[in-house]
Amino acid sequence: MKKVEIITRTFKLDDIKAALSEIGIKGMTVSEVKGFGRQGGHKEVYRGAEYQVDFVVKVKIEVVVEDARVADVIAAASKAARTGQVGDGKIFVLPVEEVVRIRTGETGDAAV
Amino acid sequence: MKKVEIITRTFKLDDIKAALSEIGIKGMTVSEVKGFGRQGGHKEVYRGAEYQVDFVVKVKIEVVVEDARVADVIAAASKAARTGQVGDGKIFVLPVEEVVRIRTGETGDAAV
Amino acid sequence: MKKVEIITRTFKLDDIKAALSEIGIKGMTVSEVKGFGRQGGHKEVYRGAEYQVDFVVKVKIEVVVEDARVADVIAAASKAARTGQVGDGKIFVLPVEEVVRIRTGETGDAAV
Amino acid sequence: MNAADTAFVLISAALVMFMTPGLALFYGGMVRSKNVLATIMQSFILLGLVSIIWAVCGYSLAFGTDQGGIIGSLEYLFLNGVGMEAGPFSETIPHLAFMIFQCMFAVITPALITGAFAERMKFGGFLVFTTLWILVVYAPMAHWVWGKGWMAEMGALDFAGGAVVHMSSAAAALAATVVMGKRKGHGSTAFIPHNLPMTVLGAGILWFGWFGFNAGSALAADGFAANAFVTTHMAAAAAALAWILMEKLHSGKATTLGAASGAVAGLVAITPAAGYVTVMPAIIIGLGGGVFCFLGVLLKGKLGYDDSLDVVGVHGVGGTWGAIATGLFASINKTTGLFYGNPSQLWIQLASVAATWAFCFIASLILFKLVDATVGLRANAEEQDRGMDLSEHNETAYQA
Amino acid sequence: MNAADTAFVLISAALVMFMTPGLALFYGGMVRSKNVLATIMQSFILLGLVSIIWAVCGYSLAFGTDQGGIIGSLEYLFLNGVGMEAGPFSETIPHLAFMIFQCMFAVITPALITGAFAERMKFGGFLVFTTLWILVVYAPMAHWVWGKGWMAEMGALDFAGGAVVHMSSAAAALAATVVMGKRKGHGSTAFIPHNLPMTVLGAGILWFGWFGFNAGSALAADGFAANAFVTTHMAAAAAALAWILMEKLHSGKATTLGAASGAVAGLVAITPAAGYVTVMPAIIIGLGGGVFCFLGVLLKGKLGYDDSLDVVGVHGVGGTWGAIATGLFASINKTTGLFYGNPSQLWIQLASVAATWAFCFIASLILFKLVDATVGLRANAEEQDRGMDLSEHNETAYQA
Amino acid sequence: MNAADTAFVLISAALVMFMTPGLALFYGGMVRSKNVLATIMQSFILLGLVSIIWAVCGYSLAFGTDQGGIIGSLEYLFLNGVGMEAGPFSETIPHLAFMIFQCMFAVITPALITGAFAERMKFGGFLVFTTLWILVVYAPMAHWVWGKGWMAEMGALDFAGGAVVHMSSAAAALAATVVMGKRKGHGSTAFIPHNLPMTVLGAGILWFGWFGFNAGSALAADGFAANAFVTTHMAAAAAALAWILMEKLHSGKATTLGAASGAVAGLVAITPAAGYVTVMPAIIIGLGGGVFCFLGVLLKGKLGYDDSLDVVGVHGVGGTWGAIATGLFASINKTTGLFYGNPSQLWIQLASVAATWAFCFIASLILFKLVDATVGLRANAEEQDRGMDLSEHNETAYQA
Ligand SMILES: Nc1ncnc2c1ncn2[C@@H]1O[C@H](COP(=O)(O)OP(=O)(O)O)[C@@H](O)[C@H]1O
Ligand SMILES: Nc1ncnc2c1ncn2[C@@H]1O[C@H](COP(=O)(O)OP(=O)(O)O)[C@@H](O)[C@H]1O
Ligand SMILES: Nc1ncnc2c1ncn2[C@@H]1O[C@H](COP(=O)(O)OP(=O)(O)O)[C@@H](O)[C@H]1O
Repeated sequence: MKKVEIITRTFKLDDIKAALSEIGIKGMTVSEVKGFGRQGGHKEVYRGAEYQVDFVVKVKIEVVVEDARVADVIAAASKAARTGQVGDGKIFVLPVEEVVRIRTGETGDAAV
Repeated sequence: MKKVEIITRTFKLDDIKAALSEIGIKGMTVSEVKGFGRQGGHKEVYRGAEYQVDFVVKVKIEVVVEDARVADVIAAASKAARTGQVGDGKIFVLPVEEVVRIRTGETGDAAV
Repeated sequence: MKKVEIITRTFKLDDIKAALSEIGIKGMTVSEVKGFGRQGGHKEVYRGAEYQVDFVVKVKIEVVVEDARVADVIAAASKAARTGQVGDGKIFVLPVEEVVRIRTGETGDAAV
Repeated sequence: MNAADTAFVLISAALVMFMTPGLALFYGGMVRSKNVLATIMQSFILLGLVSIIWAVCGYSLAFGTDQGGIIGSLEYLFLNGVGMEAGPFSETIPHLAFMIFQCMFAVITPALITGAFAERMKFGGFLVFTTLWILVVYAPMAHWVWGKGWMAEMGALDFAGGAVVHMSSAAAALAATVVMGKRKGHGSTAFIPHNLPMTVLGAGILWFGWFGFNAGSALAADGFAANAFVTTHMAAAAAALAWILMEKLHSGKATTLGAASGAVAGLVAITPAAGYVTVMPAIIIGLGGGVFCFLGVLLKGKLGYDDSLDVVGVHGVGGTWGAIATGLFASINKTTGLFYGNPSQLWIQLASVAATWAFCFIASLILFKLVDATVGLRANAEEQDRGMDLSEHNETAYQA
Repeated sequence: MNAADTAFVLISAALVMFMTPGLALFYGGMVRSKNVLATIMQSFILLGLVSIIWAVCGYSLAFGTDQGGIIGSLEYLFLNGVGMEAGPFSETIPHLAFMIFQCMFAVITPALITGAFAERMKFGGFLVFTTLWILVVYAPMAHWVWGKGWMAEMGALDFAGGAVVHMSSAAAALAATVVMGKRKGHGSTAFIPHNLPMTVLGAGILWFGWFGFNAGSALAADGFAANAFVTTHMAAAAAALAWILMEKLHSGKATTLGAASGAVAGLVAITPAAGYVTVMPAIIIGLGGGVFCFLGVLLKGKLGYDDSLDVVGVHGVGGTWGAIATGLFASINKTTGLFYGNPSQLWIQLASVAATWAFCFIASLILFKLVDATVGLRANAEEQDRGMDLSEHNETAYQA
Repeated sequence: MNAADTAFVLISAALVMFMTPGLALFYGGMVRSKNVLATIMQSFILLGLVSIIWAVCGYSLAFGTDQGGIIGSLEYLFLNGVGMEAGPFSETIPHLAFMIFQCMFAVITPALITGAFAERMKFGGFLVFTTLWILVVYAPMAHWVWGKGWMAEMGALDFAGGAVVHMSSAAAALAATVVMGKRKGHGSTAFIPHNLPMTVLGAGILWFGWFGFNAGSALAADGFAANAFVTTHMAAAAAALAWILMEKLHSGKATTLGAASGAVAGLVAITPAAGYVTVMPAIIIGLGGGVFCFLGVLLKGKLGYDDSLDVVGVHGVGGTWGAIATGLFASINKTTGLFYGNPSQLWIQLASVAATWAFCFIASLILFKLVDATVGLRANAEEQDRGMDLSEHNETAYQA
């Protein structure tokens, strides 16, 4: 099992969710993060004082899948998330050694 | 060392924390996430327009522990989190190669 | 590739970001988390009722880097984050099997 | 008819109207974020529901010609005969102005009750209960005290609603906790206010509007109005200080929620007395309000019932103390209390307190039981977990 | 001159002023959090911009001596001759008091329009458009109806601004949606309100301020003011109930946003009628306002245009219904409507409705096109993605 | 005695009271979320603390019979002799009404100071400082200007508190920054407002309440009140525009915080002049207020002191400009300024400005030093890191 972490633009979440659904992914976990990267940030001004805000709000999508499906997930998510502009984000794949479904106690492939 | 990630219902946080304390876990890190899964979401209505909200607010608990304690953590957390209804969530176990306690520079088992 | 997760005090974020920039790290992802640990929490009082709040707000910084740079990252982040008081937090290193830059499709070292 | 008095009472009515959204925020800030809309809604919608009931028959029941001391006649049904000329309750303002000023009191009173069953009340049951309560409890109470009913005849003093507004709603609140039981998680979960700036804003609006409530109750822009205005302000001030002093002694720190709660406690306590006492007694009444209501709120923890937002502790204790204090300190506006040589006033006040609590508690209890058995009152555990905003209204208060 | 009327109108002007920040919150709560400041700003800054335009020439154009029924003279340019003595529009209050009371109406009217183009309007274009609109649309409309212009001559009844305020802004809103098109993501993204307690607070402030708007329009603290106060309140109450009842029937649950929207719909509907009808007709007008505006908002979904915050559905439908209802129910203040034996009043009302929509829509459309072609109106897709707060104002509303 | 004036002053007092919660929100939105309650508390609790001090002896010190131009007598201790009849400062309203109207000014003035030391002040020290400051600084200032003291004798004009309220609080603010130093992280951390809609709401409430502040200061519902109402509104409007224009020139974009700040700057600037100038000069005063206060705030960045929320930049600069402008533009209400042929008025104004700054700065400095040395003023670095809400009040403002 692998965990695929997709860090990308927030407004792409719905598209990615749809793309993953289409290839049969049934579950995922999403959180709001702040990203620092090449994309740069923006300027904010409060009472004449300028602040450079470096981070950009991004969304992080975590999907745990069987090893065999990792490539599909990467392909589907990349396609849905790509705009071609700096800031499209990254996909990281991490090994997962065990998965448990709390409700049933099932483990392994049966649990995702 | 392993990282155990528990994704479950928010109102179970206190119970899980207590259960893990009981088996001697001294630290954990918690974040609020949105989960998509079998549980389904809910309907919201604003000025007559209906929106299907797919995600459910969940809590993610991350605990890094020695390899030997993983089974205990899974058992304790599963027990505390289980309601038997769809949406109880998942537990993922990931390998951790190094742990450092920032304050002291200790590493490995001594650091968690 | 490794993922270095740094969990530490929120007000150290800027310092750590600067320290990592200095050693050439170009990207990272940050989220707000609640930490439970040795540091303990605080008391809150609402209309005479006292509540013990166990968690402390912490920041989690995730940096994916080439294996060779892990030690540098740990050293830089530790130095920037250390106050010497309980609650300085932890650094975890996890293996990463694949990295993709969504914008270009680049993978591996070229993608971070 | 007098244009100045009319202007004063109309603006006062607007101020009292503003208290209901203020209360919605005061309460809304104290619940968990998943219940804030449902809590706000239970106040806000009463501006709709109670106003219409008031126009249809509530006003007539309360202020129609007295029928044996018990209730008003039906002569003002649908506000028939309530017009631009002066009415029987004030010679200097249009009857419509008096009616609408009173309407705002009828709106906020049942809104006060909602603090007791916050985070677990079903909306349908709430609407039915409130409709019945206005007719069965509020209209009679208003009639007895202000509509020339038996309490007025007896000589009970209640300038702006210690009994009609505060004790009555607190008695209903107590009945609610008896019938509805505790919120899911009571005793194990921490019920921490989700937005205290919202609560302080609500308290600020309440304090502001209370000038209309109390000074407006003089029904004229005169020295009595000025006196009621000042006593109101000073009692609130004293109570805010008293409450945070109690906090300092009790747990070491003054809190913002304490200052806001104390101010409201002081405003409650001075309400029955505002037009009958001078400023220094008002400060004493305020100090008492802060201290007694703080203790009243603590008592809840001891007794273990779940009055979510302390309606009994604040409005019950404060209203009762204010009614008694009126019997002690009354000295102006043709009244005298115990400390000014008239012990009988104190007995009258005590009698009216006892009667108000007894009547309002029992009547409310019956109404709650009735609605519980028919329409239903209490959200189940799962609905409470999801939050009342989603369960009852299909809405979420905040989006990131 | 009469001090009571002066006090009443000045306080009323303050109440109407307060409606603009109230509207800012009402609208601000309904947009996404990345657009809340820009939305608030478009109301708040009009307290600055329109007030100054009003002092410089707007007041004179609206209320200067009538020039052929079309426009006022320039005699009051820079408020020259508008002083502490009574003016031509009221004998009992200073001319300055009348001027500033009217100023507050001029401020809030273009603020109402902003709901239509929320989340996609550029700030510069907005300022230019509004400046032109006040001079080209609002000042003439105010003159025609209240400044002894042709609509007044024709006998059209508009007590506090059904045509001048609500239909005019709704017609401009409709023109805005035509010229500006939809927000990015319309149809695919969910545009969910980011902070509904903020919206309810805004609605509460609007309701509170509306007493100044409608009762203050009597320009005297008399029985007519009391009547307008009561009709205003009762219509809002009835409409809040009607709206949530429609919701219950339509999607199964009453919502807090529905209660707030309904209240505003009722306030809109009663505005032209407040001083001409009695209480029971006001309740009927309110019920109609709630039902029709709810349906008007639903219609938007069917027709597919993007009136972000339902200016047309609420102010257009409500204002139109109110103007017609005035022709049906008018019975006091020397007026009579169809149901009181004067069918011609209904025709006059219908004519004024048609003329108002036609003039305001066409003139606004031309102004929008003009500004679009010169300064520019619409933020591009990337700016909308970042949010108008950052794109237009370099600010972020909330920090964790 | 006159009921209309009484109604007007009482409602005005209520409006001024509402400014203090408004200020709490205005300031509260500008701090970081961990300090919002402590900031709100420092305004809110003064409704308690200062009101009681005012009743006990503050009012008497300020408005008791003049003692050598310096201070009032103790005749009104505990409000003894302040009753329902007219007092020495106004023939047409109850003495109590005058007293409570003035009380509200005494409450908000020290609340203004709190912006200077926000995010680092200990609550205990704050209470002690404020108590002393009301007695040692505010009461004398109020006496000198409005209580027939030496500044009044000298002929200094200060209609509603340019010196008494704004310069005095700004001088104390400056002293605070000297004694207390900077917040932890000043210069390295970004201190970004955590909730700007809250700040705009606060500004809206301040603007609304300011009508009571300035028009109410006429103490009668007459043409002067109408004039003050209009000058107040127009100055705020002009200043809001001026401020955002400066922003546009300075950093390219107008901001919402700028519009809100500008409005407050204009309100400050017109305060001393409101009853003495006509409308067009008021607009000029407003424009000046917007420009000068914007520059004043920028200056802080240059000088490097840490006046957290710009009390000096807004109230100091605005109040001073307003006092001088009064000497330039005064023309009504039996006054004349330089531009109307009376250069001596300008000298008087300059003298009163200098005296106010000198006295208030030095006296405040001494008081801060005194409290610092005894009770303590400044939260340590760790407390500032946790946030003042937790450190000082055991509370958290928001829960998810
Ligand atoms: N080395 C890294 N480790 C963790 N997160 C990263 C790393 N590099 C980039 N990110 C995340 O990816 C986001 C996009 O990266 P950025 O460099 O801006 O653009 P791009 O991915 O198009 O090159 C960042 O905002 C950050 O959240
Ligand atoms: N494949 C997955 N990868 C990551 N998170 C998942 C995955 N499947 C489920 N989850 C998380 O677990 C939560 C519960 O899953 P769900 O399918 O609703 O119920 P259950 O775990 O009872 O089968 C989801 O809301 C989501 O946060
Ligand atoms: N075993 C663990 N797994 C995951 N997170 C942990 C663990 N132990 C500690 N943490 C995180 O590190 C933070 C700091 O830990 P704490 O024990 O308070 O201090 P220190 O790191 O100085 O020993 C905690 O608040 C928590 O977020």
